[in-house]
Amino acid sequence: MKVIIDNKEIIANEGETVLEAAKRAGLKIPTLCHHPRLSNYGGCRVCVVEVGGMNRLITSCTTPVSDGMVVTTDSPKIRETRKTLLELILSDHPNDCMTCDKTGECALQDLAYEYGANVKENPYDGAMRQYPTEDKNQFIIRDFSKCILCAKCTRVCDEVRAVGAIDIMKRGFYAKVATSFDGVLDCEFCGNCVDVCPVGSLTEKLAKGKGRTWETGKVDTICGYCGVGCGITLHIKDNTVIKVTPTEKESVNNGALCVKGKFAYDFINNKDRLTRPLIKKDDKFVEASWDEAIDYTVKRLKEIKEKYGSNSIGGLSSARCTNEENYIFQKFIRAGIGTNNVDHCARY
Amino acid sequence: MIKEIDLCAAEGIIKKYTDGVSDLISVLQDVQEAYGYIPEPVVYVIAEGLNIYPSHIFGVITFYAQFKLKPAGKYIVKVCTGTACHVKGSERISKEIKELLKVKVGDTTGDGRFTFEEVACVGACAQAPMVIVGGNEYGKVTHTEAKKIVKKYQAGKK
Amino acid sequence: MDEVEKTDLIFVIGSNTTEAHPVAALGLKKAVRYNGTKLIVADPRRIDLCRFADLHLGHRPATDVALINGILKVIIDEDLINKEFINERTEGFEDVRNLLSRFTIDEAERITGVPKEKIVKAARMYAGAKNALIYYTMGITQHSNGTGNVLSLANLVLATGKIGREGSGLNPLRGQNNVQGACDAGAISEYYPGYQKVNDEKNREKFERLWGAKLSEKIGLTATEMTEAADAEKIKAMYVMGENPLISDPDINHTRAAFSKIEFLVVQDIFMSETAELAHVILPASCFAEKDGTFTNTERRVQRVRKAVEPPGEAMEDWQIIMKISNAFGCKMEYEHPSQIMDELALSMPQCAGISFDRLNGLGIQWPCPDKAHPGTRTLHKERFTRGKGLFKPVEYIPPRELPDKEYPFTLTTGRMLTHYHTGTMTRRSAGTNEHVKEGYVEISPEDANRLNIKNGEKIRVSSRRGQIDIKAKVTTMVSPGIVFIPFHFKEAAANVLTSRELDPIAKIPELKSCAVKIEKK
Amino acid sequence: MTTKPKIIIGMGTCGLAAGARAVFEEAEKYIHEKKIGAQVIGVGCIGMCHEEPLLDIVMPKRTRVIYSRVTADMISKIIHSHIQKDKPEKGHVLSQMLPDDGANPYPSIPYYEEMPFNKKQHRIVLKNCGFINPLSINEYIARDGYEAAKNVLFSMKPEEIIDTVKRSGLRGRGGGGFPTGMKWEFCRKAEGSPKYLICNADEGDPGAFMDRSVLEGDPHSVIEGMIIAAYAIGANQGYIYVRAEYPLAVKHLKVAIAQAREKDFLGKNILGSGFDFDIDLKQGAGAFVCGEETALIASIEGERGMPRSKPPFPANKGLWGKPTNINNVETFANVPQIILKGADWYAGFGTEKSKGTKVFALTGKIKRPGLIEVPMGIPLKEIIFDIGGGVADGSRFKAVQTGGPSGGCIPAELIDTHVEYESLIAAGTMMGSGGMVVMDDSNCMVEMARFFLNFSTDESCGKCVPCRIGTKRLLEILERIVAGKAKENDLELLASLGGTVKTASLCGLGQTAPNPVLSMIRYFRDEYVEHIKDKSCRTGTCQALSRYIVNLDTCKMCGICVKGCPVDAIADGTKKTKKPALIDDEKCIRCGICFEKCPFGVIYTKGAKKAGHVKEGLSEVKV
Repeated sequence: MKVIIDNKEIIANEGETVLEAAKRAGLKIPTLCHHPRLSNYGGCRVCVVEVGGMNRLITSCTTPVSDGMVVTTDSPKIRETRKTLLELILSDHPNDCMTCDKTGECALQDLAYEYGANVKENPYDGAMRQYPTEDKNQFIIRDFSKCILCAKCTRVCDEVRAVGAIDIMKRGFYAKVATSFDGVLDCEFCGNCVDVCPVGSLTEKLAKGKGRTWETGKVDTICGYCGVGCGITLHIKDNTVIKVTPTEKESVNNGALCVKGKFAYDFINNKDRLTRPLIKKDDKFVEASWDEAIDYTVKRLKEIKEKYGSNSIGGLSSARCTNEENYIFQKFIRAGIGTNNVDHCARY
Repeated sequence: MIKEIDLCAAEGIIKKYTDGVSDLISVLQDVQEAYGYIPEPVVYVIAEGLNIYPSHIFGVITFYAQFKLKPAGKYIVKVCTGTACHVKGSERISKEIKELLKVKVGDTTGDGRFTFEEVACVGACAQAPMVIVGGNEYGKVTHTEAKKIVKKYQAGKK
Repeated sequence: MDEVEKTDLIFVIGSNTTEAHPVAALGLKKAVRYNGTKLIVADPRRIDLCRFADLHLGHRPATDVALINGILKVIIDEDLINKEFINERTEGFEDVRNLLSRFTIDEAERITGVPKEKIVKAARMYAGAKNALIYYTMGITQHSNGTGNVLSLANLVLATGKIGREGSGLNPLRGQNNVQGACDAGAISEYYPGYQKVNDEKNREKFERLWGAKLSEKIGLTATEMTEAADAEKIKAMYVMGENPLISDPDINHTRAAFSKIEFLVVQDIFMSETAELAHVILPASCFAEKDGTFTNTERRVQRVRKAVEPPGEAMEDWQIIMKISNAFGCKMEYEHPSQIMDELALSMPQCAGISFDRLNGLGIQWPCPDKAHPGTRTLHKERFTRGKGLFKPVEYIPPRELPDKEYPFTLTTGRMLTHYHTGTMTRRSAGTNEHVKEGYVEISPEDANRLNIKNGEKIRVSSRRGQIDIKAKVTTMVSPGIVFIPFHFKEAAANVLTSRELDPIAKIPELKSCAVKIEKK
Repeated sequence: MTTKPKIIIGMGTCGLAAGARAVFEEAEKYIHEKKIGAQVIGVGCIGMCHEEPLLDIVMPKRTRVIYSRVTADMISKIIHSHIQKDKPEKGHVLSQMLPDDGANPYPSIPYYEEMPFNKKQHRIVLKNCGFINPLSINEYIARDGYEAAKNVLFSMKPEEIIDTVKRSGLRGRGGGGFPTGMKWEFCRKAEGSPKYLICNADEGDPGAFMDRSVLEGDPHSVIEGMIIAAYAIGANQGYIYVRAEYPLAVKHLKVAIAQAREKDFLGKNILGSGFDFDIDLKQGAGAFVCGEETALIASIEGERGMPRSKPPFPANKGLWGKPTNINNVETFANVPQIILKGADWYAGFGTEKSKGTKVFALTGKIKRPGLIEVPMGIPLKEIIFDIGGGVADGSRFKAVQTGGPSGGCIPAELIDTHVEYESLIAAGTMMGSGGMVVMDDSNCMVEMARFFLNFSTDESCGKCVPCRIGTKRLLEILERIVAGKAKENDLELLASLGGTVKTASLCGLGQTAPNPVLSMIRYFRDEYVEHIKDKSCRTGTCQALSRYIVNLDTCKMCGICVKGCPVDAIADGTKKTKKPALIDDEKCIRCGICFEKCPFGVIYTKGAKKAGHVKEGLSEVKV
């Protein structure tokens, strides 16, 4: 079917929303509560657009396209409405961007900037929700005063994870994201709620104060835990992994991770990492240079091969190493040592 | 005085229902009827029985004004604050009763006898302003009359 | 894994998917909740997936063959088999039919403890679904009769023709990130890269040419056999890269004794693991974030791993260490980058002939990928099986080697939990996860706990014929009476002190999922 | 039917509130004790709430006589005279009904139908309310009940029903006014099965009780309407979503559904027609927003009652994602009559675009509050002055609020407005579900707007930003205006923010929440300006903007107010001074303590005029 968005004729698909059609056509419509992998919500209203023949503004994220629809995504009325909506949100928001970990990657901050929302003299200033921050769990800091109730976290927890650790409690102005009986978060800690939170309401405890988004390098790689092979992005500052997020690119995990992939990364920086080769002398490990260690190893292996034959030597490779490392490891054992005694722990 | 919550009643209620989550509100209503409120342990029994997240049940309980998480008093004092009652001075009645019982809206008196509630229209607007005490409706009451009615219950005469 | 969206029924057996493969489990849950896909879960424990299941078969540990045979028996008796498929694409069905003619569903009920109505229901559901997927993991393989377990599942799949098209099939979920890749790349004793048998002369010639070296004709020892050989002082030296058998091996007291006998042990690892402590040389290695390369996931998808940070101190990337040793040993290796290793791997392994680093962006490539233009393969066995026709192999139920008795009255089963990974080397050294779940536990049913007067959280002693551990009790309905469960990640209360070394005679996989233990108050 | 005398008592919620239960018990006790062969029957509300409790007596072959404001101690006298002597007790009698079936009227008792309250009414929906025992399906059947259902099941095609309803011009009585026939047609044509039918009995408008009265007084008419609708759209399962705050309605519905099942009007293969339909009762749990149809659906599904975006509309994707039709109680109650008497008959009432009748709950500052049913198009004036008798003596009619917290007010100058969907919208309000709250000159229009916004803010589900935060901010602005702390541009802010909340909110609650304030600003701008600029409330309602004045004539000089005043602004007023209390307005901080403490109610408030005006006196002699 054909729709006209901002004077552009677009071939839209049946069942597609105005937002999706516009996005495919390269048009940008701001959103806060929309997430392509979650059900449509229509709560934040900043994606409002005008549709020919309708008085009211409609939300592009929830409205399906219909044939011949004429849509305007930007007009003074739309901009004014979006600005008012943003000012309403900001009137109940701490606006402490100076110290907020989300600064630089906060959707609210970006939109407030884009629409010139009045933060200093917000005409709508009034009562604010005062809820204590919950940071008693191991992984996630939950600052409810920053929550914009977009319900992405509750939706991801239910729709994607089927865990349902959190839902919205109460209603109206004082509605709040809560666990049952509003206690400390105790869940699988997949961290998906943090990944989808558009503002600084949910942040990674481990990453707090470790670096601003513009200071960090981002490297896409594959998670090193189970066999699913989730795509992850490592956030790097000063040669340190400070945060892990699911990759935004196409991946087998579609933006999901588990507690291990998301949070169990700081073993990388653990002080107990082995940093120098060690040789055992008199039952004690002594630091050695690489040359010493390699020479010693090769010497001993050669001696044993001489003395007992190739098949007295075995190699255990690893399911945690790369294909390339496994390949050359078994190649070394088979072609170098001369035995097929090479295996890994596939069996357990 | 912490009473052990008997979960049998809750289990019995859940057994009557078969549609899962769409029975949740009915189950909660029955539970509240049976226990006078919704005890926390019962929420987990419902979660198990209907296969719903406890957080969702909590969300539902706190969404609807009807549900209570604390035991209610022997008498529930309701002041209607619908429009008709409002224009006839229900605000004053509410204030006076709150002072008399020394409670806030939704609270129960220390002796556990009275719970005070404001309700949005009981639909008896022609009798405005309305007060309901212990299920008995009193229409066209003034604030002094309303206080007298509550005092009567306090004295145990009704 | 997106296949789950195209199936009508999922049968999960021996896989606590939510905890071992959390992200894979998301697809299952989504299919069940939003597509109306049916779910059957067979597991001795009431695992998380049961919340979504239409049917839970809580069979006793190590009775999988009896359960599957029971299901197959019903399918045959009720004539729910796929005759066309059996005729055209398989052979040996009669052998299975004959075997099962002597088996009854009552026997299945008696052995498994699953009511026969449930077995019948499972059979009808599975056979009745247009498309059905089976997922299994170590719960199937880690038994003394693990091969039999897999074969019986294969029989079920073949008899109903539920394989070889999208939305149907038999899928193992790999426990560790690169088990698939390690196997593919030849880190298994009996195969060269690409599952080419080492005792096949043509293969050996090919690899001798490729590597320019004389190769052994003898099939090598598997990991567990190497431990045995070390104990028998036949293995004198070992080079262990990134493994920690002193936690992951069954009966680790025995493993420790065996490893202590090794004359020269080299361990290449990122931490001082329990195994490293026994080593003579330790080589500091790198973790996944510190190197380039590829991992192959459980669906044979080769994906790119990218270096993000430098290894700490003087630690080196594993491939560089191996190269150093190999070159010093006289086996020349001249790679400047892992991509060159991949190019050689592609040469050696026809399944990956078309794969190279420059093609591995985004989702990677699922092998087989025979040439540079090939997009990769999602579903195996579409038109034919690797060996031509699918072969039925009758499997009889064999009880586990060690059954509970008077002295050791409980069946212990082991496995993974969500927060920790394998031997805990990484997750127990990450602040968040280690703080979150600090110690191991033994799951015990409320009935048993009551009987033994054990309180939730109480430290108790679990012992088997091989050793004993002290561990916190977790009283839960997850397990049925008579069964206890311990996750194996915790060295302080290592489950594998208790497990037995009984091996599956074919796959050489140890029986980690079932042994007899006793429980005492401390 | 019966030859026994009948004593009929109005036992609707309002009757009970007025004391009908005691009357009922006393009547039963009395006839039992005196062994009088009479039957005592409780019926629903007849509408004349201002005369409650009502007790009617029907003697065999005589007209039905109505007694008003009956108390228990009057029972013996009334029954003794009327039943035992066949002489209506003149002291309490209100009226008698027009004779039918050759009944013999009593001399010199006015006819009920000719009373001013009833004269301009026409009862279609309420035809049975107050006349039948709602707990008896037989009484319903005796008055043509379930005839329409039988007709459609055996002799009409669904399309014909839809056509009839379309031609009747019936529009949704829940407030929106969408043509009912069209709504049914959408659902009938929607793809998907099963289909569901829902009766919205979540009458949440505070100040309305039309649906309650119908459900309490004539539940079968709603069930019958639903059967017809279900057959028309092709639904086999229906739900009635009723407020839990209406326990009597719930009880009567339960009984009625059970009776209908027993008589084969509900269930499988109804009356052998091959059509299956059953109804389940779902009780609301105290959330106004659940009157919004998508929130209502969410609530039935066991969710938090949070509205969902439309489109898709419930006709296509409703309950559990299936095509669903939702109508309110009054809409359904009209349907059997339309089927029985025809579309043309129904369309004969009302105006071009608003057909039939409408039930209103007439309340507030009115002489004769009650439940009324009038033909569409009737001038507002006739409702308020002819039917309702105008406002109380000594006060002036100021405005009437229709549509509750979603509607607006109509000021005295627009009293000639005709009651129909379009003209009410043109006047800045809406038909609404039928609440009509009359306000007189003692009601402050800023305070009223604050009241409605307070309600809407409380009831906002919190899903969308404009409603969650916007209504809260509107409320805060009004709160500061009534507290005398207004900012200069608050009026503009109210207008602009109100506009955004209306256009950008997700559901009807938010989209209409600013209506009361916007319409009150439109008609009573002066009052707002006075509050903001002059810091004065002309009605004395807003405490902070009022002067506290002691009535010198009635002050008892008890000294309580003097003691209570935290700033010592009250002089004299004690037995010692022997002078009435005197409030120094300069010192007064408007805390209201004296007003509240005065045991004799001699302190009252009056709008503070501009500064300087105050000097005229610290106390007044006369009101």
